[in-house]
Amino acid sequence: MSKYFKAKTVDNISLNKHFRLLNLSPLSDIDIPQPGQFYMLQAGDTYDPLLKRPFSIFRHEDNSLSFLYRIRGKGTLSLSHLKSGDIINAIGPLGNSYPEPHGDFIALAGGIGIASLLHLLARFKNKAHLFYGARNKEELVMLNEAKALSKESFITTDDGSEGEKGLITDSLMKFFNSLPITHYPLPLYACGPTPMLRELSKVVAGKDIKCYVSLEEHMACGVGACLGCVIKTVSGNKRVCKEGPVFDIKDIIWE
Amino acid sequence: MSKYFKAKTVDNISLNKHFRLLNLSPLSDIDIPQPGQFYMLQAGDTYDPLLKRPFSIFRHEDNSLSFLYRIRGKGTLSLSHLKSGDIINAIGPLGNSYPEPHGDFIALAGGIGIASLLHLLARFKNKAHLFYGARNKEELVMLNEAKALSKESFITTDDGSEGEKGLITDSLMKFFNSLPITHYPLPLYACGPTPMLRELSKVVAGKDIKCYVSLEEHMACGVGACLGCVIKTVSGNKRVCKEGPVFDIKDIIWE
Amino acid sequence: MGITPNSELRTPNLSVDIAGLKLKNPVMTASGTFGYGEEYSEFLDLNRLGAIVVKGLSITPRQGNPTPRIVETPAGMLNAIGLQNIGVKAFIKDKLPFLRQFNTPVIANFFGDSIDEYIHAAEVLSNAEGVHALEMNISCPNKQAGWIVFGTDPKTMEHVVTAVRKTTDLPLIVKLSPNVTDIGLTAKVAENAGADAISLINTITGMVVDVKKRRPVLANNTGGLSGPAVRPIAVRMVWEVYKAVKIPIIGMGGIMAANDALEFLIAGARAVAVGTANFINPTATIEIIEGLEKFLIEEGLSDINEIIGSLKA
Amino acid sequence: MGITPNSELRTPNLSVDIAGLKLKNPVMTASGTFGYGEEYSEFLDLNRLGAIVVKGLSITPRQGNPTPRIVETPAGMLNAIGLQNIGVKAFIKDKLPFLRQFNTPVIANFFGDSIDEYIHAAEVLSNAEGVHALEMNISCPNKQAGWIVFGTDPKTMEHVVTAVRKTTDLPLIVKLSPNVTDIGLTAKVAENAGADAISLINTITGMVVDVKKRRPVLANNTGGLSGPAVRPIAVRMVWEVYKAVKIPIIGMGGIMAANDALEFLIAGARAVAVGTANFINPTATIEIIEGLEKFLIEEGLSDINEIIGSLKA
Ligand SMILES: Cc1cc2nc3c(=O)[nH]c(=O)nc-3n(C[C@H](O)[C@H](O)[C@H](O)COP(=O)(O)OP(=O)(O)OC[C@H]3O[C@@H](n4cnc5c(N)ncnc54)[C@H](O)[C@@H]3O)c2cc1C
Ligand SMILES: Cc1cc2nc3c(=O)[nH]c(=O)nc-3n(C[C@H](O)[C@H](O)[C@H](O)COP(=O)(O)OP(=O)(O)OC[C@H]3O[C@@H](n4cnc5c(N)ncnc54)[C@H](O)[C@@H]3O)c2cc1C
Ligand SMILES: Cc1cc2nc3c(=O)[nH]c(=O)nc-3n(C[C@H](O)[C@H](O)[C@H](O)COP(=O)(O)O)c2cc1C
Ligand SMILES: Cc1cc2nc3c(=O)[nH]c(=O)nc-3n(C[C@H](O)[C@H](O)[C@H](O)COP(=O)(O)O)c2cc1C
Ligand code: FES
Ligand code: FES
Repeated sequence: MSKYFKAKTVDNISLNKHFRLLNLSPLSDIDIPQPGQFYMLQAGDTYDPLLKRPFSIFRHEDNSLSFLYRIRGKGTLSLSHLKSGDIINAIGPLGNSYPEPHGDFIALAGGIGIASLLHLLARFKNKAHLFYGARNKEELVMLNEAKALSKESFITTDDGSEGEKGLITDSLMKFFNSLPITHYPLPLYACGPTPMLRELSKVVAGKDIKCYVSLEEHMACGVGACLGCVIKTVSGNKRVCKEGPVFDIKDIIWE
Repeated sequence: MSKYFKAKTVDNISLNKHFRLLNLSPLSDIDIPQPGQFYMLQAGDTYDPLLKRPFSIFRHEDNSLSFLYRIRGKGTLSLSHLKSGDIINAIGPLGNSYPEPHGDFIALAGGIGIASLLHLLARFKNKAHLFYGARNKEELVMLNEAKALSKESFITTDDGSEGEKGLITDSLMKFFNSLPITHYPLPLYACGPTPMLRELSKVVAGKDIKCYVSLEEHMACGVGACLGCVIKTVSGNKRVCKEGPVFDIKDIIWE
Repeated sequence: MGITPNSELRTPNLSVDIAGLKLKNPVMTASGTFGYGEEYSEFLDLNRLGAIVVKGLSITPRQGNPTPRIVETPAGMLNAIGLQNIGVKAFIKDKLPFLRQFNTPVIANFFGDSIDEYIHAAEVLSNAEGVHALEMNISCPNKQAGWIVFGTDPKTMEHVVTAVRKTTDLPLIVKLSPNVTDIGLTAKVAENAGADAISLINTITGMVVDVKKRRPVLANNTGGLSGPAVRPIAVRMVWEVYKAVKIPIIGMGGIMAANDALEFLIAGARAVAVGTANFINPTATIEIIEGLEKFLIEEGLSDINEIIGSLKA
Repeated sequence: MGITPNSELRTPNLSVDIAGLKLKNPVMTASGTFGYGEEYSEFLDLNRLGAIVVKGLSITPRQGNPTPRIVETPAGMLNAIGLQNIGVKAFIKDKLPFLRQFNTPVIANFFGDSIDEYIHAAEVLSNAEGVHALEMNISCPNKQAGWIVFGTDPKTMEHVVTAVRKTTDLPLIVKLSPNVTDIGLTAKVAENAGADAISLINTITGMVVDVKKRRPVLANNTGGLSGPAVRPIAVRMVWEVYKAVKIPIIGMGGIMAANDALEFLIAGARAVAVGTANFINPTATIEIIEGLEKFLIEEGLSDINEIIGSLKA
């Protein structure tokens, strides 16, 4: 059972202009991925693009792995060309995972950040107080699926095209303020763009709440060998691909 | 009407382990290719492989272009991955063409060299005395099609797995010797590996016969700009992609 | 994407000035990849180019190297053409008349085996009607001085540039070899010797081995690496040269698309040259020119000169 | 493919000798791409490697550069890790015990900001049980002498290599920087200063610009280019060094598959190192070892040493 394996493309569904859902069926036995873990994926064996790209496990069913991705540049574009039957190389599952929630929890997703959180929502159904924000309606990918798996949900878009107009961290703030102090601490799990996470760190600052965030950095190896993906923490440099991607927000030193 | 155009893959038929037949339908009006001309083809827009590769026009019907190719390395391998509907970039038709035969002619093909000669056989049906040789039966691609278009045919393989065992240039030599001298000169058109063509130059040496050969060189631009593909001739350096690929064998200085 | 109505209306200025030579846009062809302009004239309108740089010329014609002269490498290619060319006289007689039809400046790239050959070629080309600037290729060995490559030895380089400077009044562009320890230093030497502009990078020496034959694939053993593979090296060198000299820079090396050209301009190049890309896409230069204009509009800029050397590093 | 029955029977010899260090095969890992061996030990059996070269070590720990430290380029990547490492002492205490479990030689790559730092690191590492050879990374600036990169200035280089040579009895491999005019000359300097072997190439300095931000993508501005893009340059340099020195050469730069490794061996390298390829294919080293054996069998050769330096050029 190796973490480096080949997988066959089952399908590569276009959800809208930007988003795709890639379903893979591994050609060998694989380790079971936990919510928050990721895989390094690469389509084809050309040297351009050269490096694999990291993608969170979105769904795992007996012998299939699913990834939800947004087309950004070369790597994700080449993934989007995958057709049913195409073979791809993958490494994973990699990194740590979200600590198990006991009972209710808060899930904060920014845009494609939903990809890693949806696995958590599915694993712990109707326990999540979901906060999901994006630039606009189109960027709120898998919204209904996420809502259906959550106990309650708060939605925002920058342009108001869906849910409330505004930042998701603001509605999280409102939520906190509405709570009788005793209701803390629900653990909070967040994944999304760095600016959102930085904002979150201010929101939870001083609050007695367990807050776990999944971080992104450029990666080359994904397994801890190249030191390309480090972040600064209170206990020194940590590798997002190895000690992370999930960190306790209190340990992170934002730059 | 530009010689640089996009074309849609109609299909990419596997003839056997090594050979494929690629049928393209250009997305814009194109010039009509003549037998012996070629196109620079490239699958996808990755930078690896970087350069287009030259391929002779194998068949041309109103709005479709066909290419017969043998998988050798990166470029032809990436072509072999093309699926129906895939768009590819092409430049052509390029280079000169086989001078029109008036009446019967001799066609000498070595292996994949048949690709450029078959267009000539199809254009002038039942006029060709075909000499077609290859390493083995499997390498005698499109044999039946070639025979059907020819007046008579002589086949050889290095291992005797089809036709006579031996070199095709030897049976050509026999053919010449069998002819009453008056029967010369049928024009001769040849395409195949350089060793075969060099051998041919000896066979026809001293004979009063018009002999045209299609040459191969590594190419970068295909349009005469890079000077990558030159050969030495009695009148100095010539570009295979521009003054060629078809040359009068008497003009070539073999190295 | 932040397009303000009025920035959509007026088309931004793309013209740049290289040592007094006014270019309608900063996109030129790289020497040796565009022949003498004829081959690609059926694919694009040569009037749209910022400048046409022709294949390297020598005082007498050259036959060049045996084949294979070309081999592909990952995201690049090696070439060992061996500077085959028709010579300055045939160029002026047979090729210049064609190029004079277009209102696009012609830059004559030239080289020699000795300082004398450089001087003679420069003289002849300077007196030809329709040559607007000279680009000196100094990535060639000085056969008189023990085959030292002019461009990799500061002293040899200073001599040949000084000598050529004396013989021409045309804008003199010195094209640097990247096969050096300190590109900023070589650029400074060229500037002090009288160069009006610097162009870089020429190709990087490389080799590919045919493992079954135990032979280099190229008949010449080694060749010059070009294409996207070298771009990060080229961009870095342009930036180093920009910090070292005051004269304008023409940047090249793996430019395939507008975004690549922008990397060079932002790093300090006032113009760019497109080489290997022509082979893959004969209309690459035109697409890059259009891409530059589009970028300026999207960024709400009115003049390409605003981004030249704008790198925050 | 020309397999004679008996050449199929006996498996060919893959072992090579680098300055007295016996390697069971010529395939090692490139420093900085394989951590301290642990990360990849779950993907492959470290016992099968010719040698393990660990991430560059300094006398004291280093935090390295801010991120982004990595950016991809066509068929390559730039890295600006900034030589982050745990320091020689922590390496010996926490990492060596793990590596000692395997019967594969460990080569400690090290560097310094000054000649003193080089000497100290070399001393400490030489006395550690389980370090079989030292690889000196001289592609770093000498902060005491105006930031001149040791490996690009012959004099500075001679001093530091001579000094380290005096402090260690282990095989001393000097790893050359490719950012020089004459790689053969720098190799000669290292040889004369007492190097037992030469390894090359280290990364080539490059830059990628984020055109919207007008910023280099890397926080450090520039980074080192590696991967298939640099292979033709690396093979050429190995060939030049092979012609210049007598000591063994360890070749690297863009080796992704057995055929690539063969290019280096034929050009004169006695061993090869695999770097960036590990990131894309964690079992690349093993596949290359198997590919080398397959090649020898197909060619009817009984010993890898028969092809080393066999280039007909
Ligand atoms: C642990 C982790 C999990 C992720 N999960 C997902 C997911 O489930 N779905 C999804 O759509 N995206 C996910 N990403 C982001 C995804 O990896 C990048 O969008 C992708 O690498 C972009 O590659 P590209 O070639 O398409 O874009 P590029 O053209 O390479 O770059 C576009 C932008 O993507 C970012 N990027 C580029 N390379 C990397 C890299 N190696 N690592 C991280 N960011 C990079 C940079 O900010 C860059 O500006 C994840 C990233 C990490 C680190
Ligand atoms: C005018 C012309 C017409 C051709 N017509 C056909 C055809 O109809 N069908 C067909 O199968 N092949 C044809 N070829 C040969 C074809 O171009 C090569 O097989 C192809 O380029 C190999 O590319 P590759 O990447 O698969 O192999 P590579 O790995 O690039 O090289 C494998 C071998 O192919 C040869 N080669 C590589 N690049 C080139 C190049 N740019 N030009 C020529 N040879 C090269 C070299 O000998 C090399 O050793 C033609 C070549 C020319 C010059
Ligand atoms: C086939 C070929 C021929 C070249 N000939 C010349 C030349 O004659 N003179 C010269 O100065 N540079 C020559 N060059 C170098 C290019 O002008 C350019 O500097 C280099 O290719 C880098 O740009 P690119 O990556 O866009 O091709 C040549 C390059 C190629 C690929
Ligand atoms: C992420 C990364 C880190 C590296 N760190 C070091 C190092 O610490 N010391 C060193 O001598 N070389 C280092 N190198 C250079 C490699 O050892 C090797 O020389 C170079 O990458 C070329 O080989 P490749 O193309 O196979 O990667 C590093 C390379 C990479 C990609
Ligand atoms: S990506 Fe290499 S250490 Fe994290
Ligand atoms: S391939 Fe460029 S001149 Fe023929």
